[in-house]
Amino acid sequence: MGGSSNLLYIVTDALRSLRENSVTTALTAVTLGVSLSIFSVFIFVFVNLNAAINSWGDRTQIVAYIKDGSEAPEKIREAVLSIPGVTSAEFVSKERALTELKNELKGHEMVLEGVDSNPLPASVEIKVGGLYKNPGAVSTVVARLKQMGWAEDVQFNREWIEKISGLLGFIELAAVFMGFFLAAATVFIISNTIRLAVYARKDEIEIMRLVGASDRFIKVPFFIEGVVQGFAGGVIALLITGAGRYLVAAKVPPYFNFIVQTPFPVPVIAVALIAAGVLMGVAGSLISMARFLKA
Amino acid sequence: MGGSSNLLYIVTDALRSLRENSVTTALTAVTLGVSLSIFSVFIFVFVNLNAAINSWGDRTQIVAYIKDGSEAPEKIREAVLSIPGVTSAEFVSKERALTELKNELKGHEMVLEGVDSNPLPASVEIKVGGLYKNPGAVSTVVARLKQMGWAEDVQFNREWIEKISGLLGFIELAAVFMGFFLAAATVFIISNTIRLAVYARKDEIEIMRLVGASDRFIKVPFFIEGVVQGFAGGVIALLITGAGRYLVAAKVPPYFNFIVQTPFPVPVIAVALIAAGVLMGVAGSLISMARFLKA
Amino acid sequence: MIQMFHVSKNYEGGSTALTDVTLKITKGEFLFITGPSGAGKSTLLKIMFGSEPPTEGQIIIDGRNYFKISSSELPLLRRRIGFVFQDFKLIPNKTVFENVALALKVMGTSPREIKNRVLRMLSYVKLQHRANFKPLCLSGGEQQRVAIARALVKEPAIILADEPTGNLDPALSIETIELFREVNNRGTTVVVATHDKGLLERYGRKTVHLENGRVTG
Amino acid sequence: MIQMFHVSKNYEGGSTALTDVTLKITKGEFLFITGPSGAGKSTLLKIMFGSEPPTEGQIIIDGRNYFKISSSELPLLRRRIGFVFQDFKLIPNKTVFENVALALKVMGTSPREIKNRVLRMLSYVKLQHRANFKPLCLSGGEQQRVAIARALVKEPAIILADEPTGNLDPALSIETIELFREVNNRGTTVVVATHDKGLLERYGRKTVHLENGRVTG
Ligand SMILES: Nc1ncnc2c1ncn2[C@@H]1O[C@H](COP(=O)(O)OP(=O)(O)OP(=O)(O)O)[C@@H](O)[C@H]1O
Ligand SMILES: Nc1ncnc2c1ncn2[C@@H]1O[C@H](COP(=O)(O)OP(=O)(O)OP(=O)(O)O)[C@@H](O)[C@H]1O
Ligand SMILES: [Mg+2]
Ligand SMILES: [Mg+2]
Repeated sequence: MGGSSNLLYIVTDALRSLRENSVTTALTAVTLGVSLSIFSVFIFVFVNLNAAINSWGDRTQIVAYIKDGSEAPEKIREAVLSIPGVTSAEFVSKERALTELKNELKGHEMVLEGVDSNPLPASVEIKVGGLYKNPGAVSTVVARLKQMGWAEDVQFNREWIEKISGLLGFIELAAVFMGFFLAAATVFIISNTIRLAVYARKDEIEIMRLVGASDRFIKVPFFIEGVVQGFAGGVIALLITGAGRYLVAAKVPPYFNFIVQTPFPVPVIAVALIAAGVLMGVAGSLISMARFLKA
Repeated sequence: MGGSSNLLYIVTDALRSLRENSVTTALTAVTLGVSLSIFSVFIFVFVNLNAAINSWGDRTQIVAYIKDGSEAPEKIREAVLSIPGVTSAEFVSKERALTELKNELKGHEMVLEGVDSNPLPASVEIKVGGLYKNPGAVSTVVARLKQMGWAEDVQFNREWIEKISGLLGFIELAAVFMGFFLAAATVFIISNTIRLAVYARKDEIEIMRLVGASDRFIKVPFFIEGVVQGFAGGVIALLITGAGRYLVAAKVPPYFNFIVQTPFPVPVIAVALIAAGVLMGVAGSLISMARFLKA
Repeated sequence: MIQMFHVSKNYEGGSTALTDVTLKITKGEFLFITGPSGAGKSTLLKIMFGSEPPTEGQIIIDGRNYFKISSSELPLLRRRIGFVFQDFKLIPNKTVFENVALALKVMGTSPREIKNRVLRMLSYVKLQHRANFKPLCLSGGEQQRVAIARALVKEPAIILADEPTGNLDPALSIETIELFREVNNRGTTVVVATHDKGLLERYGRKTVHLENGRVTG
Repeated sequence: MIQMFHVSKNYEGGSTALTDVTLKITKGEFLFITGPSGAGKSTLLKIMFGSEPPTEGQIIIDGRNYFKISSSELPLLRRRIGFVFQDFKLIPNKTVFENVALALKVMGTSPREIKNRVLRMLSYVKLQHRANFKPLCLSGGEQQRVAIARALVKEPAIILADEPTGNLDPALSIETIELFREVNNRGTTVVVATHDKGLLERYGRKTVHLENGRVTG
């Protein structure tokens, strides 16, 4: 067989056939683009939301109050940080505690008017990492802290910790469900669209086989069509997500900015979307037409 | 022409043709169902989220402190409620204020040890309605409150109010964008799928015309097919959303339950989904085939 | 029954199929149209049928001018014409029975009558045993006979048959023309485009000969 | 060249197309197959072409047993056979030129040679002026000639032609058979299924007659 010149010929031909089926090709590409962009908007919002909740859940979870006249703050911090699971420990001096209380009491400062000496203890504010993966860690850390000589009292909000880790777990679960469903829906819609488009050309495939075309000869145009459709679909998805973000970003309140952040670098997103489009376009085309080759 | 017996005949025929095209019909129905369920999941989550944020934003927004020895609490409440925009006003006595402060100070009660007489003033906690629709209302209410004789001090968190109303506004905007986009995507995908399915039968339509079929005769089967596909699609969407909710609901943390609430009564949802499915199925079928009738 | 005045037809793409054709076919006539491949026979029939508009000229069929027929009346007119298409135009996913029945269904004939008439018609063209086959499961000649059955079953006022014996053996060809002659004897106007020399020699008393889109005899 | 031993064919759906057909066609032969509509002519050709499997029996073509040919070799064999399909089987959204060129393209012929050979072939069947038309814009006979051109353009070792003159006028029919005889003279084996009495009288020295799926003469 004529080797590379033959392939060139097949490609030229495929591009012509693409032009002939341009309406269907375009609509399939748009379907691909629309489906992909729904999926990617979901992924973006999920990643952003997850990051936000994670950082929100990443607040101080345990406060250990320190007996007056205990060891040096540095020693205490080190001791705390050496407990497995602890990711951060911040020392809060008696003075800082009072200042913070005054801030918190804004509007009620009068209650402190009679107070002379500082009655507040120093404390360490502790964060435990991987809250969602290991909600039991907090109790272990608390138990260890209570054994320390300098610890007067260890406080933590069990309820709040459970809420956060429950929420994180749920969001992850819901996202996995939704993600799988959307992915399945995207694949289904795209493959069905391509199936219908290929079905309309089953006679053409049949005739090519009768005239002695090899499977490769028949597949190449569909492969190329899949690549072109997929590429176009990926670009459309990119444009839709980009345009959506642009339209929405201007109106987003500043403290809520995280939700419209691009969770990955733009070139990565572009490549991923286009790659996903091409993959689906090619797979959809080849799988749809394989049925007609077997027959 | 034969009247109702003729119509019965056409219907029987349409059902047969549905059986003949059963694969395509089924896949189109699934496409419809999947697209509709994406759209409806979005609507449900949006409605629930919006309700939650609304109720979250519906916290006390203004606190007016009352001079010791002012008018009776009832009078004050009435005066406050008569200000336009105020939806609720709760009187907090000096005693309750102290109890609440003690609660808030849990763990720091020692600061109150030296305090004998109750230094806290009574207050009214005020909510302003329609925060998102009219973020200026709060300032107006505050100004009116300050003119009252009994008002010692009026406090409100401007920043927080702006955040909430900004957030509500943004979510509504984003939802409108996303909703329009998803609706457009759903309509596009469904109509394209139906278009391709009908296109595969353009020869059949052409032959029917040549044999002397009236437009109505040709349309009825497509109409019926649209109804059946749409109905099946609606049911599929209902099943998907129902199953999704069931799977997710078991895992949802209790305080987060609102997100999986059914925002409308189930029969209403069922009817709406099926109606939407039928509408789209019929419109898609008839519009797609109209092209072949004109030619 | 059918009158054409100075009809010309140029297809887009530049081919001229008919040039200045004037023709009068009276009710109850039996007319053959002949001419080499590409002479315009099919085009002439399609114009009579109203499925191709002429580029120029007037056609009056059954007393009515095609240009004055509304699109909702066209189906009614077509029900009065039986057309045997050169490429059969059968619906591939309907059975032979259903394909033939379609011609009656569109007129609102009752199911019982449809069944009777379709089965009778199928036996005329010797296809009783193929009633439940799909067209693609038939031989070429069998498909052609289905197309003939569909055109005749509605007992139309006019039959336009385009190369109706191209896929039939000589014996069946003669039987088919005899079938046409029979309905012709009952008053139906019949126009048959054909290349079949045997048939023309046997039956071709009245023949219009086309050559390059012009009537030459 | 082609040998069939006790070949039978029953289609699903219950129709028997061929019963116990034994046939030997030698290289360079010119054979007609006749028989009434539905006798099994097309089925016989399709079995020779390998596009319908026989229910029973053996077929050896070009020295190879069809049952032992792998699916990747089938295209290679088909390139050596030119088939004129009774229903043409042209690709509707490709031009006449492209349809004919396809037979060469699948073999990897160079574009220049394709162009030369296709245009020459189109002029043999008198369709030079229709090279850029789509099949549906052609008359029935023109489509048939495109199908003939596509079968001949690759200069195959065997030509199987199913009713290749059904839509052609007598003059073109004779020209077509002359074309087949010409390639036959250059060594190509030709098998033509036909009803055309005229052709059979003129050329039918060697004829296989089928009746109800059996060879009767
Ligand atoms: N795909 C099929 N499925 C079922 N039956 C078939 C199929 N193809 C052909 N037949 C049947 O097999 C028999 C022989 O068909 P075939 O096409 O070989 O006839 P033929 O001799 O070519 O007839 P014609 O001259 O009308 O073309 C016919 O009765 C036909 O109905
Ligand atoms: N849809 C079309 N578009 C463009 N040209 C066409 C179309 N249909 C037919 N023609 C051209 O018009 C001319 C007449 O075609 P027509 O089908 O009427 O011929 P015919 O006499 O029926 O021939 P045949 O005997 O081969 O069927 C031919 O040259 C053909 O190429
Ligand atoms: Mg013709
Ligand atoms: Mg045949």
